[in-house]
Amino acid sequence: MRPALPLALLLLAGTAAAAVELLGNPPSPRQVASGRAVAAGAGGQGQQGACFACHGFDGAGQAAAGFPALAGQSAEYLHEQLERYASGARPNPIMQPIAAAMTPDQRRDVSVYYAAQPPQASAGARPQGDPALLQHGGNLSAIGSAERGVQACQNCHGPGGIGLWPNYPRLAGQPADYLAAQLRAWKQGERPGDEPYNFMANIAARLTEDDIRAVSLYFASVRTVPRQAGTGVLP
Amino acid sequence: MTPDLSRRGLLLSSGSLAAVPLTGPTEAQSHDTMPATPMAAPTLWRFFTADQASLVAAMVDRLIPPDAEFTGAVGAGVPQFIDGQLAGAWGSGARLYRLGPFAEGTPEQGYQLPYTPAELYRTSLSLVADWVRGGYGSRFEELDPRLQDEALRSLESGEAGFSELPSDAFFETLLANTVEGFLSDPMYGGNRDMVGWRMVGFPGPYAGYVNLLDRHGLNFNRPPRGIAEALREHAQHHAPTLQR
Amino acid sequence: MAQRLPEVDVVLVGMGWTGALLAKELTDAGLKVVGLERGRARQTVPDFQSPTMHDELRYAVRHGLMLDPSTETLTFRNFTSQTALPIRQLGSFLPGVNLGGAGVHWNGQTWRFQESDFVLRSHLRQRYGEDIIQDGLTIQDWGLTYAELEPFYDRFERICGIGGIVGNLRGEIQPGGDPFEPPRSNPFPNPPMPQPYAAALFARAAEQAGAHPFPVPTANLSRPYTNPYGCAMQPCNACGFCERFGCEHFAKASPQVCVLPKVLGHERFELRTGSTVTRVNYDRQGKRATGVTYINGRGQEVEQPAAIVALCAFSYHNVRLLLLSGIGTPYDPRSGEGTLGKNYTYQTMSGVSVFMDPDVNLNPYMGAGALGTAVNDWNGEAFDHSGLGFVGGAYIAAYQTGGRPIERHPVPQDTPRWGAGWKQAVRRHYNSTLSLTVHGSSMPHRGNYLDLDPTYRDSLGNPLLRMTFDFPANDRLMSDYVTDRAVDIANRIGGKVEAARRTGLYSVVPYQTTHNTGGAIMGQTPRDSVVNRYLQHWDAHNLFVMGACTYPHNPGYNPTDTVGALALWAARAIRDDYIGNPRPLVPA
Amino acid sequence: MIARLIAVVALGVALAAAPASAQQTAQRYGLPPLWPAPNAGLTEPRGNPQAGLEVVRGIEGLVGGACVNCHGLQGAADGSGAFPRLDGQHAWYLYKQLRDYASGERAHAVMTPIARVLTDRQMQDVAAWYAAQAEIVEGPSGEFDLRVRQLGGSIAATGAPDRGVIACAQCHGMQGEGAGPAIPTLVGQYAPYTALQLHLWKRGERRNGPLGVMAQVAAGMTDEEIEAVAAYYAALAPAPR
Repeated sequence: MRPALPLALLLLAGTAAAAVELLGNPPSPRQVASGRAVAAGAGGQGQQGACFACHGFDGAGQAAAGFPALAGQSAEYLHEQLERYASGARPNPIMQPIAAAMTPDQRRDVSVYYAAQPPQASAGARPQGDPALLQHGGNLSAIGSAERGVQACQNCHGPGGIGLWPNYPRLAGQPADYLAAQLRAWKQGERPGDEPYNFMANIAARLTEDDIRAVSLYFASVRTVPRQAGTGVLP
Repeated sequence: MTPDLSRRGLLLSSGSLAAVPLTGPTEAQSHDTMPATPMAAPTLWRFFTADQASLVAAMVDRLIPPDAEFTGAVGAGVPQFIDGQLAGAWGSGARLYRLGPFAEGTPEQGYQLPYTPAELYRTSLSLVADWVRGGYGSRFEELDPRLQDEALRSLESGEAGFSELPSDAFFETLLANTVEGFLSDPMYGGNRDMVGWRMVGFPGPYAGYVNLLDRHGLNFNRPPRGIAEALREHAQHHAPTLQR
Repeated sequence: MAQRLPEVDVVLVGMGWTGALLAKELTDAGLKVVGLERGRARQTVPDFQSPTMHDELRYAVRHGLMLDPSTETLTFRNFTSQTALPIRQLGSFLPGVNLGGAGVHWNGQTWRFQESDFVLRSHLRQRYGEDIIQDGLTIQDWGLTYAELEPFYDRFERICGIGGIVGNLRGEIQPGGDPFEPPRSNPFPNPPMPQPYAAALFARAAEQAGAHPFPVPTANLSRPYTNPYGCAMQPCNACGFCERFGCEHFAKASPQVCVLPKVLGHERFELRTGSTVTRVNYDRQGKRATGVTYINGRGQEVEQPAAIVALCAFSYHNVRLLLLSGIGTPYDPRSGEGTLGKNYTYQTMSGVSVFMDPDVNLNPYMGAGALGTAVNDWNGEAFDHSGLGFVGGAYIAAYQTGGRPIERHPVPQDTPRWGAGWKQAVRRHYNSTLSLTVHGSSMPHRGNYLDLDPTYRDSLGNPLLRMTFDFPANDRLMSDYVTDRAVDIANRIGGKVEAARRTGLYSVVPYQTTHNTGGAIMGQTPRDSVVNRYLQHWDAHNLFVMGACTYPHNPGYNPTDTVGALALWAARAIRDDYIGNPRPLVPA
Repeated sequence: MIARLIAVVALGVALAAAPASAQQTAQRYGLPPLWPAPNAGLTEPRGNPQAGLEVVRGIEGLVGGACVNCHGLQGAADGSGAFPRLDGQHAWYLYKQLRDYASGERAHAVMTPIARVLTDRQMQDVAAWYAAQAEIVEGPSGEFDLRVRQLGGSIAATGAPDRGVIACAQCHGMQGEGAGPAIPTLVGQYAPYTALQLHLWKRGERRNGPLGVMAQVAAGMTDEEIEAVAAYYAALAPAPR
């Protein structure tokens, strides 16, 4: 959980409190530069592994290998995930040691760096996978399922999984394998309590394996928007 | 009421009463801030006649005028919004109890006129047009903005005594519809480019903030998206033109 | 000629909160139950899904989920000397329609009444003497006590998954909760939601003013939860679209989420939508309801005989149905005789706005229907009324229900109503205005009542209900007093403070609340009430009347918690006592 | 030219199916129309597009299932292919699909309940609205292998007569533009949607076409050909409408 506002700030009630900014809004050039060094593996301080090896400098990820795209996710979201990897709250044998070896500043800066990269365009609508499964996934995303008792994905992630900055990640264009792996992890209790209120664990628990494959295929198939960082916030 | 002809004469002699184009926010022009917001494309009106549309456009652009940063009601598509509302279910009196007898009633008893919104507009617009022509000697659209405002205030107060209906009933409906058109989802034709939402900082219908509730004082400046916007972004394969 | 169907055990008129609860409890008791709903069926999936659900124009402004006045409305006047005219478009209150009723579009603010509320007349006279109750106020005791109802409050709150901090646990005052709430047998089933900035600012100022702030008990869920019926609920994501909207997340307690999953499809339950009940059939000799007559979706008249009839429609619809059915004695304001339609009450609302510095980001759209912090220091009998000249009170709350801008764009009172000045003010104040709600009680008055209108008809040709109502002087004094307290707190928050006081006559135009109460009130004898303490009709012991129409007065709290608790209380009486021994449960 | 048109008519008769262009031709030459009103009782829809827009945005009983949620306001959906593009589709075709969804003739878990909420008038209006739209969709042609599209182009133009596969172009036109009222346009339709429909025809799970033509065509196609044809039409740039 996010730390609550320091009490001191509340005690300022009666005068205008200083505005609280979201991470990377706007991205400072210093943070972006520092974040790029981290992405290159040149972050120093015992950094293990270079982000770009799997996620690319452009943050496009590698669909074939199931490495998620980072470009255009919000810095807040990326930072939160890195913190959870580092603490072990989000278990992952590859990411955990990498994140844990970073300093807090490095985790912050690399998050800002990738958030500032424009997401890659994907054409979508290409024949990949079973079209019936794809349609089922689209239906789950758009209206949910009365039978399963799950609400539509787009309630939080936006239509086509465009993402709801800054807390709800963009799903459109992510590798289907990556999305399915996350849903299975939630369903099997492997990501317990790693997000507020267990929203996703609750939803995933109600999905069948077919549902999981369907929504994953769907989000991977949605055309994504190029030339726009984040889900719409960064100029 | 009778318009103040002497004042009007003064204004005329000051030379500020230029011919006002349909969309011309003369006040804004005179402040040298922002070019007139043109109507985007010729509109095929569904309810209004061209004359009515022109009158409504001129009125609503005084109710919410353009300024240096944010366009006004016309630039936001409010006339198109109202046109669509009047041509649709709301205009025809859906969700309005329409049985008589009709009596005047007290203010506390609410709307008691026998008109549907569409009938209210049809009736009122011709009354307004005639009243303005009778009192000011020209069309509302051609009046100096200050006279337009004066005329609107007469409608608002009910001083523009119409025989068929109280002018304030029409004015209040027009004002409410104008605000609706400026701040409702753009899929209804108003709030074009989400200008109303950007102006106040409302992020729109894609909403979910529980993780942010306890970050007090947060500067949250996500640009808004309308109900149909995100799908359009996917489909058209390009980024929205919105600026922060 | 009405088609006559085979008799069933129970027929429920209306399938909102109380219909759903009775359907669940009575099918569990082995009874065959038919639920009649005049609207259509609807469910969380797919009917309430966003983004289409998040359409302010359609749902909040054009009332997409509310009863359509062109089919039925009511007429209204302030005084008996006026001619009542129809409420042609909804305004002051927004009754629901379709499965789930107003339980779909409520906010989720879930309050218990105080112990004194259930014995208000006795309590006031004992504490302050005979003269405390002003002439004309028809305050009476309810016929049941808080202690009797407490287990049912507790159960309804568990069914809803209410989040909050207990303030009074079995008589022990607890830190962080409401010290003025009546004793609870258990803590809330869930924690409160995280509180927004506006609530924190209010809490600080209220403490400075000597008051006791606490998070409002919320039916917007704060964590995943499975209720005692086995219905699963999910947490609220604070989208800010509760009031006037259905919840897409299974996160706001509603009949759809909390009860109906275990009712619909039950072998002993049948839902009939599109069924508008026009009268309760009544055997005057036998003092017994024989069933109901309704118009089905094809316009045919159908008679449904039943051993037990329960009226579960929205508050005043129940009163109208009793009047149309000729069951009970209509109230006469001149003589004070008769009980049906008597003690119609409402809610006495006012507000205070704090226009803060423009760089204060309150982000009002980060909301939920019951998200906020309140104080009860001046509600009910939490404070001494000696010498004040009124009874009753109000809570003061900083709610953050959502920032939907058509209806919420606060501006100071000296702002022009339109033009450049208005536009600048809307922009300037949208994100930095803190609003306080003063949610006040409504005391019954001899002149405020419900009856049938002599002139106006609904779409089926039946007389509309006529409402005669204005705020009594007692409530205006109360509202002013508590509004002053709210202003005092607001002044400590910092900013330009403006109060919107309860002035002028009651008007049906601006929205106030949908807390219409009374008209078929409960009480201790048939002379002062329509139903007894078990919500059983005095004139027909197999006829039960649910909902807020049974409240003899409306305390300074939202009514839904008590509506639910009373339904469960009545269901228990039917199950455990009435079925085995069908008779008037209270001797007249 | 005339000879070719007559040949087309003959082919249509031979297969107990009639391309709409052929139908128009038949009328022009004074021949009886081949299918004057497919599915008797359905007349040419006279929808009001603007009234259709109101339905698209959501009406009573159609909230979570409002058209805009999946197909978008202008009908181009989200590009995933899970939902078909509706913009520029022939109005009568759209109207008939809604009728068939409602009747269960084309049963669909999501669309059937939605269609059942609509009145006949509203179906016509919605059809008229989407038919009148033309959203700009950059063709995803770069994603499709040229060889796949070549195979698709062959099937589209010549079919596979040995397996009973009529050339798509016979009915859907040389540019895949379809032919009002009954034959849908395929141009720019997202490939997964087209492929899914062909699979459904092939498996006998979709049967609401005229005279069983599509079932017969699809039955003769291999999965590879289905994918190829879908890719071919998806990659075609729409002609100006």
